[in-house]
Amino acid sequence: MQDPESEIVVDEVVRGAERLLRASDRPLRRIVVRSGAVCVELEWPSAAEAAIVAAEPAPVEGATSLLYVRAPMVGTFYHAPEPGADPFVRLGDLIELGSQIGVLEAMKIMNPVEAGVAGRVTEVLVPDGTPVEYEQPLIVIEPAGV
Amino acid sequence: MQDPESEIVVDEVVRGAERLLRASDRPLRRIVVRSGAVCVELEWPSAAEAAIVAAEPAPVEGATSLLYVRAPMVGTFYHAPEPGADPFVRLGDLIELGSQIGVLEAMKIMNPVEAGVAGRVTEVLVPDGTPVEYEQPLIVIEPAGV
Amino acid sequence: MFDTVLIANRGEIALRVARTCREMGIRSVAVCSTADLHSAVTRVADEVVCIGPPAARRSYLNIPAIIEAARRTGAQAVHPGYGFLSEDPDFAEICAAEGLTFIGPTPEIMNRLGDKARARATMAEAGLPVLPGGEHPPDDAAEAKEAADAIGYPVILKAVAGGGGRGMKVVHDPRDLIRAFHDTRASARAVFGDGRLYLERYVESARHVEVQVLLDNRGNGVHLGERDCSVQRRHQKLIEETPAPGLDPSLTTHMCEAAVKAAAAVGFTGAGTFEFLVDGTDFTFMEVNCRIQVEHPVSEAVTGVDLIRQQIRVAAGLPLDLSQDDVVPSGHAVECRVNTEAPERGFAPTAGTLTDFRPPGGPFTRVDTHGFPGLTITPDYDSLLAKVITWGADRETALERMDRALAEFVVEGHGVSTTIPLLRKVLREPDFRAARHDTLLLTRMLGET
Amino acid sequence: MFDTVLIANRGEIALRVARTCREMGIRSVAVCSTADLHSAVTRVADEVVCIGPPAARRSYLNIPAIIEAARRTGAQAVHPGYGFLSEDPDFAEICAAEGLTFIGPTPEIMNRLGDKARARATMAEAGLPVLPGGEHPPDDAAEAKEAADAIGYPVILKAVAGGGGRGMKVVHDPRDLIRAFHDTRASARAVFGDGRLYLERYVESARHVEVQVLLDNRGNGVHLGERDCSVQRRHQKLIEETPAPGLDPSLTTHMCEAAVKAAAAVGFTGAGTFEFLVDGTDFTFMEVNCRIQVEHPVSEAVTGVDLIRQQIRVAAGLPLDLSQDDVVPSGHAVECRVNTEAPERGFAPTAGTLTDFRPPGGPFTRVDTHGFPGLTITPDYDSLLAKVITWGADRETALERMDRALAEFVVEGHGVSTTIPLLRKVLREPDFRAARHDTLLLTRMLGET
Repeated sequence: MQDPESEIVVDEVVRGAERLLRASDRPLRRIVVRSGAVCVELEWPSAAEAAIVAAEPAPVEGATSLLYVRAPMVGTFYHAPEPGADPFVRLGDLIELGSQIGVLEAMKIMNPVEAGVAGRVTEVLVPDGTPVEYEQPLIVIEPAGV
Repeated sequence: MQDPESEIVVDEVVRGAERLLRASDRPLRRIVVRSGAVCVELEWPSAAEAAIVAAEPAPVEGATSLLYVRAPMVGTFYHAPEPGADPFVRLGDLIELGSQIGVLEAMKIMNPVEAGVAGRVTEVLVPDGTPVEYEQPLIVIEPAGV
Repeated sequence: MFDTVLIANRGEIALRVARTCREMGIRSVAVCSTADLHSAVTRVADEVVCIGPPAARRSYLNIPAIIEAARRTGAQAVHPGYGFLSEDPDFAEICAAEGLTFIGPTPEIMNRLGDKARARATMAEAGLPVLPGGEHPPDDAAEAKEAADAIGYPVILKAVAGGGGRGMKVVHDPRDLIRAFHDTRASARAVFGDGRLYLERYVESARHVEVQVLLDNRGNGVHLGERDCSVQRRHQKLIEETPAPGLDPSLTTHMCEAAVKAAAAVGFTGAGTFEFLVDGTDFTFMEVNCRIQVEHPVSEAVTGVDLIRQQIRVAAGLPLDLSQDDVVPSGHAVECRVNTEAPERGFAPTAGTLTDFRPPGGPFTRVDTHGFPGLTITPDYDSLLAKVITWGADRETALERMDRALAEFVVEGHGVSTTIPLLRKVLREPDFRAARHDTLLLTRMLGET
Repeated sequence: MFDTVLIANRGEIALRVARTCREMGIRSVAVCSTADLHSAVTRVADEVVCIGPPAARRSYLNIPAIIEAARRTGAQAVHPGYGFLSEDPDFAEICAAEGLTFIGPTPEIMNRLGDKARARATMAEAGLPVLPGGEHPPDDAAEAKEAADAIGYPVILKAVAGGGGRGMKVVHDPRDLIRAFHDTRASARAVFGDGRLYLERYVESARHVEVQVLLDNRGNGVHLGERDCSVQRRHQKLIEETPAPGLDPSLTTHMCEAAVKAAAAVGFTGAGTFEFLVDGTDFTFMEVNCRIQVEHPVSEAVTGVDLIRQQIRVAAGLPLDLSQDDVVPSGHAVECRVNTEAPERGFAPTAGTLTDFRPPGGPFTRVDTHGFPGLTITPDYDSLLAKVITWGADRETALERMDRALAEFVVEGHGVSTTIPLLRKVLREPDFRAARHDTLLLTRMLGET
């Protein structure tokens, strides 16, 4: 990278890392931004965070381009509008942005759960009638166009 | 750094690292900024090590090839065998391995302090008659042959 | 006794409750926001349910989420801690409707004592002395002016629904009354959703002394002595101690007995605090807090009573396991609140990640904290990081011990300041040491007006 | 009172002494080896002097270095803590010769009570019951055999200069006596530099109960009740508590009074511990420890007395500031020793750097520790990392609280194990819970012989 371009690239990559740094609301352990031969890596000490990171589920998102639909509240997750009815979604279904994928019952109120992304349902993580907590992953979606 | 261009790249890479350094509000463990063949890496000791390192005097030894003669015990350091006598060593003296460089009085016993290295006395750190602790640097020696 | 108790709170008080649950053999369920997923209580509680995002409105104040969490974990009771939902009678009522025991007084009592004007009238009736003031919240500014003129200046306007030292305004000059009324009403409406105010004579400099009471459902009631909380900044307590120093013990005994009597008279149950102003040898009732207080550990230190345990016992329908004769306070205890605030910048909350955190220890030193190295303090919540409590055979020993404990307390993090230096300054203040201080001490020390 | 006290120790006890110094307004000087340059006490003490390399022989046992450090820092007194030089009469004598006050009994008393055979004779004379045994150390194996046969088996051979549970050997079979005598004498000579042994009847299973006494130079003496230290492994205490559970209070009262009387009779001053074996309703004197004990905090917890403060006061020539009537023990206190050892590998010391360290806190919980995240534990010293002390109105509450505290104690570091899991196991042991245990409890639990 002996040309003036390199300067721009480095600048761009560093800028990207800066943005990520600012965007993260939790302490980071490592950032890597790479563009061709240009690479930025930052790593923070992990002693204190090691336990925290270890306690988290493996981040499926990003790494494999799969996304979760997560519980928008604490409640009981149902696959279907009523007992015995067809589920809102099945494995392999193609769903649209905003499609209902289930129901969350909280304080006897049925709250629809909608997909925040379009794509194919690759896994239903929570069995029917299971209590879930806030932001618990419910189903896995492979985004459309991937 | 074979040509003017690479200098710019190095400068750019270093500047990028600087920016990232400033952007992080937590102590970092590692930064790597690479552009082609140019690479900047910074790595910090862990938090625990950092505290220890920060608390220690700047390590003159090694870095500048100067060595200390340190106190072998707790006591009072004297430059000369008795009050009014000539000091064992003066600034600029060339001393041999095992030369006496002072006296440490502990429990009324006079203990000779000997140089563990040969070379030139470049600094006397502890004034005559000062109490010193174990391993406190007493004089600085530029080793012979450096 | 309950098998499982859900703790509807966070920070040090959630940890405090979880500790007693474990000691009692009760399963504890912590609820947390996404900001608190790795907080200290989540390590100590037997189960953790994430109930919402960092904003308290959507997590720690989110009643449906908390009720759902209780249901899914099989909790039979909810401990509300302090702050958040602890003084919300609606929450207590919803708990009851959902078959959960709210660990606190009945919703009726909370309603009656939570309305400060009504509490004042109730307690005056129950025999407690009150300051000159209006029995009813005035309907408009003119009525307020009339009431204030009758009471005499300075007067204090207080939000009926206020608490925690907020929603109050002192008026010295009659010409300022109407404007102050409008301002305070507007802010009370905004903050508490209730614009009603009441008026009271304002006592410029006095001691803030409160009495800890504990009553069960079977007619037993005790007090655990008083706490002096006069070291305050804008009604936010910073240092608390027991017994109240420099006061005539016959006065404090009288207050303590009057408080427990009044509590019994209105049917109060559980742990409560009666706040009084003490001016010379006079004391007047201010308000009742229907919950555990931040500063409860000083009472625990001198009496040996675990107040959270007693709260849980009473809520479970058990009798108190102590009588007034069993309460024999011994020695002196002090609490200092270590807040992540910058006193030199008007006590602005500070945030950041703790790179080093070493609480004090050793003889007669207690620390209640949710802090640990690596904790990220966010601006979402209250800035209380740790409470340090020291005990001594006498006040002087307790204060020297406190200064020692604060001196060894390490809290480090980029951007994080604490109240430790200010606390140590107060400990050295001659007026405080001689117990000649009052609620204006800190204001005077800080050069505020 | 002293301006400056030098602390000739390390670890948690150095910190403990520094804390009380600060509370008393006394400057403290910490001495440390190069391994401890960044230890906790170096942050708390007012001055630090590095006295030598890690090997204790060249630092914490290095008398000239310690005396020099005292001299250069203007210390008037030396607190020896426990272990290291704390029971060395020569050190006490050298301190005196150098114009330093040794905080402990006089060298004469230390000499008299440090020689276990002489202490036994002295205390028998002062009225304490002793086990059948020889008054004089036997000169040779034949004489020892004769004495043992007269005493009856099992007998225990003890090094006259021994201590801390080392230098002892139990002989069950008369045929083993001569060989055991030679072995124990050789190891006593090697470890303590004094091969003399004495013999005593060995009590297979008993309670180890000790009495804390405190005497000044003016004829005042008190006891602070007893401590039960029966949970031991090879004479190393692991859990201590007060009062001694399941014993007749009239027995323990008798022991306590006998101990303080005997201490006064021999002219003992300062803080000391009289160790007894309790078998049923009989108690017999074992030895006196002329120093503060590791387990002193349990006595502090139930009496409210700061023992280090009293030691310093007595050494400064002041009277005790309490009489026996002021000592009113309240409730129950337990101490657990958190050692960096691997119980599953024969309690082998473990070493490493602590990557996480979060001591417990909350109600009625005290922690004395020199630990902090980042501390490197080296094999140079004793493996005691922390003492956790809990108090409760009764034993059950104190034990439940202890289990809660240990459960929340985080100690992590590559290669570092602690006794926490074992301690929790003992707390759950039915015999221990029912106070039916004796000194063999741990041996039985571990399946050792």
